[in-house]
Amino acid sequence: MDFTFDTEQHALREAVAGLLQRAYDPEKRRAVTKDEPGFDEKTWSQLAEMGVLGLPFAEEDGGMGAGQAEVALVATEIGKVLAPEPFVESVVLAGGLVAAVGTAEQRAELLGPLAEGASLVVFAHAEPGSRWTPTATGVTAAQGADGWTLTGVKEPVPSGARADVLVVSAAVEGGTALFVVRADAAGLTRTGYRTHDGTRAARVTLDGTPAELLGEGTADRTADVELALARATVAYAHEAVGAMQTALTTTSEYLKTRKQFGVPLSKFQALTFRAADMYVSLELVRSIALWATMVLDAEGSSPEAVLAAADRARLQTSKAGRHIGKEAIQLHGGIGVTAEYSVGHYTSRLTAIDHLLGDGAWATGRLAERIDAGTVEALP
Amino acid sequence: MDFTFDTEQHALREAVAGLLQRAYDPEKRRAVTKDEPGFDEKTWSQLAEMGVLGLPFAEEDGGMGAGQAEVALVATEIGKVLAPEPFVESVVLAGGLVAAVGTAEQRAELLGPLAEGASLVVFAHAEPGSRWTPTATGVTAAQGADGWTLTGVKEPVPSGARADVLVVSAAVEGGTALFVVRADAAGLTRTGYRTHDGTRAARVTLDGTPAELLGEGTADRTADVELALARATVAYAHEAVGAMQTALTTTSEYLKTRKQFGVPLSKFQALTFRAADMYVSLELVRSIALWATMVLDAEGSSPEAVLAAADRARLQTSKAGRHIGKEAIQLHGGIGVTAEYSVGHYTSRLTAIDHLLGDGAWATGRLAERIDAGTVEALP
Amino acid sequence: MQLHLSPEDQAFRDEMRTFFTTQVPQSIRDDVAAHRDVTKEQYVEVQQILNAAGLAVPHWPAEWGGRDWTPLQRHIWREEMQLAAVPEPLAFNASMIGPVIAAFGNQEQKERFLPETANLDIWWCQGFSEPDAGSDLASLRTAAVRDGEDWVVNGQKTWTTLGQHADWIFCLCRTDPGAEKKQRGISLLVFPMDTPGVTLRPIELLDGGFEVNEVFFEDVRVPAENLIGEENRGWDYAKFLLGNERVGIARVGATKRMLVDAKAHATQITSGGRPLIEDPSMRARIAELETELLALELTALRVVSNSSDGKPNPASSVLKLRGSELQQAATELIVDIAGPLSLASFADDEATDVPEWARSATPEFLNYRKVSIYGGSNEVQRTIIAGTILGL
Amino acid sequence: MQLHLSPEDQAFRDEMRTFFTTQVPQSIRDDVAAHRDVTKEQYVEVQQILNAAGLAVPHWPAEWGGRDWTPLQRHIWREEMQLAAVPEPLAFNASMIGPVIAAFGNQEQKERFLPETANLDIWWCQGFSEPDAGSDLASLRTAAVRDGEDWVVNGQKTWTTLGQHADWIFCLCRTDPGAEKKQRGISLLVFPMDTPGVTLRPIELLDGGFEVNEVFFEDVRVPAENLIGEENRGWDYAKFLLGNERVGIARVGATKRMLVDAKAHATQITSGGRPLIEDPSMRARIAELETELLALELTALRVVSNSSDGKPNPASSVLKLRGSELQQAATELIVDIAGPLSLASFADDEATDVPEWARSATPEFLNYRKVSIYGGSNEVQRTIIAGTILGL
Repeated sequence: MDFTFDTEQHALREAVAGLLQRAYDPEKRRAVTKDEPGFDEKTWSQLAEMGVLGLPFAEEDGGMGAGQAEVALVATEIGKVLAPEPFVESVVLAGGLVAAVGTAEQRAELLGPLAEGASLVVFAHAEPGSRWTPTATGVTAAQGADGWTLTGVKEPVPSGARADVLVVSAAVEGGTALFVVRADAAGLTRTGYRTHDGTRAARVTLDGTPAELLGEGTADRTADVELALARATVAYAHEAVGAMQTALTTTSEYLKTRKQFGVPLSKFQALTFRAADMYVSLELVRSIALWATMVLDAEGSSPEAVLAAADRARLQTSKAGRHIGKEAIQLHGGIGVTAEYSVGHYTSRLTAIDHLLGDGAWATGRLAERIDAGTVEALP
Repeated sequence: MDFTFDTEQHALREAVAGLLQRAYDPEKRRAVTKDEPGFDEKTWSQLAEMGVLGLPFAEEDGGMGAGQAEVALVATEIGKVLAPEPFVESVVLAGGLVAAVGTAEQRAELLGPLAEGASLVVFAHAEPGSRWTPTATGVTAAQGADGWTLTGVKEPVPSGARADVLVVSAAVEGGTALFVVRADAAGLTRTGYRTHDGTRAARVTLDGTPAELLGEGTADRTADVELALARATVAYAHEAVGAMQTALTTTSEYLKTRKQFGVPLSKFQALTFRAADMYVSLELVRSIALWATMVLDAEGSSPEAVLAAADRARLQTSKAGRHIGKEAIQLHGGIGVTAEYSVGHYTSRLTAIDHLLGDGAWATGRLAERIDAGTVEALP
Repeated sequence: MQLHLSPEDQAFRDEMRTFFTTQVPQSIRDDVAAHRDVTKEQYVEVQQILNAAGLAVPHWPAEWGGRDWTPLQRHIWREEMQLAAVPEPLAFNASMIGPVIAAFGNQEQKERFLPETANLDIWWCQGFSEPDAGSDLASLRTAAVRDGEDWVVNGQKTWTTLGQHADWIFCLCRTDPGAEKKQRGISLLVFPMDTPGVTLRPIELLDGGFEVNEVFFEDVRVPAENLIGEENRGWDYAKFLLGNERVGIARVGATKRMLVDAKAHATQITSGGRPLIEDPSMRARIAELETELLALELTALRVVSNSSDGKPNPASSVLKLRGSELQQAATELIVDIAGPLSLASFADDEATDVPEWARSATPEFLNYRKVSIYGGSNEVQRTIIAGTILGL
Repeated sequence: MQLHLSPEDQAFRDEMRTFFTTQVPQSIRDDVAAHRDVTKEQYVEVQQILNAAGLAVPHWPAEWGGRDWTPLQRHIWREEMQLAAVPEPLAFNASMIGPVIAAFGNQEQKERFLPETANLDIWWCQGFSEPDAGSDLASLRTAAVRDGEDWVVNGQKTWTTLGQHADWIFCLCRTDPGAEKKQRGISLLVFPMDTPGVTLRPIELLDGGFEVNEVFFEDVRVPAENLIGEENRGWDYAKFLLGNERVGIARVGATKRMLVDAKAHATQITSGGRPLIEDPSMRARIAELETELLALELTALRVVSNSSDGKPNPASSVLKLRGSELQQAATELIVDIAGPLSLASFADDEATDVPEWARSATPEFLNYRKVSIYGGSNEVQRTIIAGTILGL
């Protein structure tokens, strides 16, 4: 049992933190998220140069062969400054799926350029009218003489309009399969828009759109999708922890400097106690996020263990994110709901993270099915 | 829509409050609850003389023909001083069942003496191993040549050892029926004990015990039991409101007088804000309790409306009682967990009320089945 | 004790319900129901319809358009407006400056302002909060200095809601900086927003909208007759006005509508292979919220029936505190129902297949964080409850 | 980062688990598991078994019975004791006065007290809190006045846990009433409970039990050599000691056991015609609690691995705060599972058909309200977090 990072990991964190903190302060972030594509292409390239965009991929696939701990470090730094670059969406989730399911050829073809920052790959999975399912029903795949075509709507797809490659889940005979669709494919229409957290999403309409099957065979990929979502969930947990940390720091600073009734707000015990409770929430979710990362990285972790760890991370992230996000605004007062001040954007992003891949109540429902399994063991 | 009490109701409240406040302060209550039967027979007689024990019964049955509002007033005053007399248990619940189900003869025979304080009637319904069900399974009824006999165990039965008459629910062909069992019946064994809230309960063992069918015929009485439990639930809500009010007053007084760090605790905003939140909880549950009483009393209230109102009262009582009960102790500190000081006993009684007839989570489950019925209307 | 409304009050409720659902344009009510921004023109149109029917300012004195309604009738009136998704009469006019002028203004001011205020011919905005005077309102610094027949105003206000639409502002200014207590040296001035020296800067909020503003005053000359009431008694008027603000701020009707909508939305979403509305934990959450809201509504009715005219009942702090919490809980519920669809937040209608309610869910949730801050933050309400009611 | 225990630590855990489950009498562990009172004789028996095996005071200096374990090993040791329902070494001895004497006592005191303290030959109790000095401990008034070779102690202590069993008391006394800061004039004295002038009054608690006491001192003569450390530095020793108290107070192992028990109980209760354990909301509640407890356990492990020896880590306030909340939540869960059966609370075994766990549920729930009050109330912990960690 060891919660500490090694020297190389520390160095990685320093480098990423330096880059992102130079790239973003609240003003710069507001400017970048106002323009398309909602993130800074230069920062994206710099992350690529640093090896960050290839972190979790095997070296033979063009990656760095690092583990989830490194992913966690990067996600945390992203969260701290609310960097809008789609690291979790693209590298962890879409890239993770390609790495897990793709053929050697596909991995080389898709992950190399992704790692180099040359090709943005995203996972088009959500469908209007459904909520957090690992399967696809609204997009169907058909196999013709010329190969596969996809028809249906995916929405909202994070960075879906900017993406160079879409990994699309679609219903096939016997389950859900995964497909690769290029940005220039026929019958592909994408309409992008801003989301409340400053990032971008899109409706992706497929109409007999040619697609390439990801991996070999059309066996049901639901379990692969579940696992990829679990890994992304844990990465999001770290992004959220980073965001919560800054939200708390910002709030503490505000309490120290803002005066009311002739004294700093930090003289009001009802407020400082609430800040203390925020700290408790933060440390608890940080622990779970770190642990879930270790479960992901540990040899011999079963898929069930990975899914359960992700659900626990999701539950705690949801609870802590809501708690800290709401309190950060409330303890600020009016300025907290303005777009001109930073703290509300943290709440906005925390709300987004909470709803991208499944919220706390949803995770609780899944965990509730497993409670008969005896004691929860922190130390396996 | 009118939340106010009329002159007669005010007079009743004054009289009951006067009697109970003379009878009980924390010291006297501790003394009374230490000895058997756990309440003060003299106070019980005085309540009878005042007409309180016959309040909800028809005049022809020996009662006062009053409504649920009067019951609510009495229950609130009982709660305020934690009077251990089994008013809700006996008058409202057991008496209510007899009034609803009994034949004219049974009503006269049982309710008159109950109203006069001459005969304590209680409802023996709970069974070890089950939780808040309106049906009976652990006690079964058999009809022989000499009439009905009952066999099985009821527990815990509030005031079950002291009771002169037991109304017992028992399984019959086709459902649950109700029976009257006298204290001296053959094959009846009762072992009484103290409960954490200072009152008494008992195990009631029936072994071929002769019993009289309550009411005519052996049709399933589950619906009657449900309604009687609902009425008792609403009365308990008022008892709980009275208890919460005193718990809050006691806590406020303590905050004003207790000094720490050289100043009264009321200078600590983190504490006074929590007292304010207790007040909010109290006023919300008071509103629901009063409203539920009006639903019970209103002409034309359907059984469904009565059950739903009781469930809402139960839910809010559970939430508020837990909130106020816990905070009252915490804001006191160590003295709050001692038996020598009053406030913890309020928490203890609130915990008992919460678990006698169904707690908040249980009520929520029942209400959740009905949410499709559109808007909840406060003003029908 | 009586559960049912009296026949008179039932008839009154039916009358209100009928009026609001038939006389106020459906398109405007649809916009309110869908949480779209209400335009200035829509506000004015509705308030003028209400005013023509005597329904805009019923709580004013009868001679200025008020009705001698019981507190319960006023409650029903407001509740039915909210249930029918009618934009309520502009609070700055109807609940704030109007009653203050009616109570403390001179006859000339009453005649000059009250009819146009009731009819929203004048759109008022509020100049109270300042950058360094939020919950601690009495420490405001905007100064009005007497110069001949004018007051000269310098300073800055903030959080001025819908100030961009406003014709006039009512403004707390410090007129006696040497007063012993800071509350004593404050006066209430009114002046047009186009007076030279007044500038306005809209503040973007988290939901991308603009509803509050900063207002700057640079040597703004205000004629002496624009002082409302007595000099240096502005704090009393502000307290009177903020007490009015709290009444009706429980917004039970609006929250009720949100819960009804939430249930409808939850039938549209598939979760775990079935409609979300069938999920037991979702149902339990809704059942709890409905019960909480019922408790609040009943408490509002109790406060209403106990309120001695004019004086704000300290228990109204419960309504503001809990009302804001439940409004926020309802918006959070809708975000959770929308789930991943909530991410389509700023998509135009033609750019998305995600229903409008799901798109507006999170912006609304974020915007509604304000309701526990404005109108006396929940911390202020707790202070009032602890101090005034519990004596702490 | 590494999820698994090292092979050495795994072996250590197995060793602890085996020892606790085989060498400590089952009957005593059953009593602990059933939340029955542990008798003095049982405490002594277990601590002497542990001490004989070197497992009573592993965190003491090696020369006095300590082991050079890593913080993680100590954590495992405590966790395994709690999981096995072993009564832990008496905190007043093992975590409080023992470490203080080891750190600040003179050689004579160490030799006189430490072996008997480790072996529970001396049962210590704590004389800290006073009726007017609870969270504000430094305002204590019990006075020790020097008279020749003795201190003469007068005053009163309260909340003295298990004082009725105690042989000796360690007692904070004011020795310099004129000290500039109230913290500066306090000294730490130790003396036998049977010293003339010491009287003890048990306080009945809500659960009907007696575990705390008032202790009165009337002209109690304490030899000067019974001063621990330096005169007037008692406050430093108290802080040192209370820091130790907080470590391990998360009580994760004990709460884990309660949750396992709760699940077993919920299979025994029929609710709505099926075992309660099948109720979705009950399952959800348990799943949430298990996750909260896991988060706490992991946080404890993080604190353990970051703690520089000796100094209490301010993050340990998180453990105390959250640990007490979760212990309380677990007791509340068990009451709710018991439902109406919880009313059979004080029935003897032969007088009831209600299982023991259901009977003890509410007394335990009520008794456990103390865990957020003692050992530095949760308000004190929030003050520490806000001040020491957040700098507020």
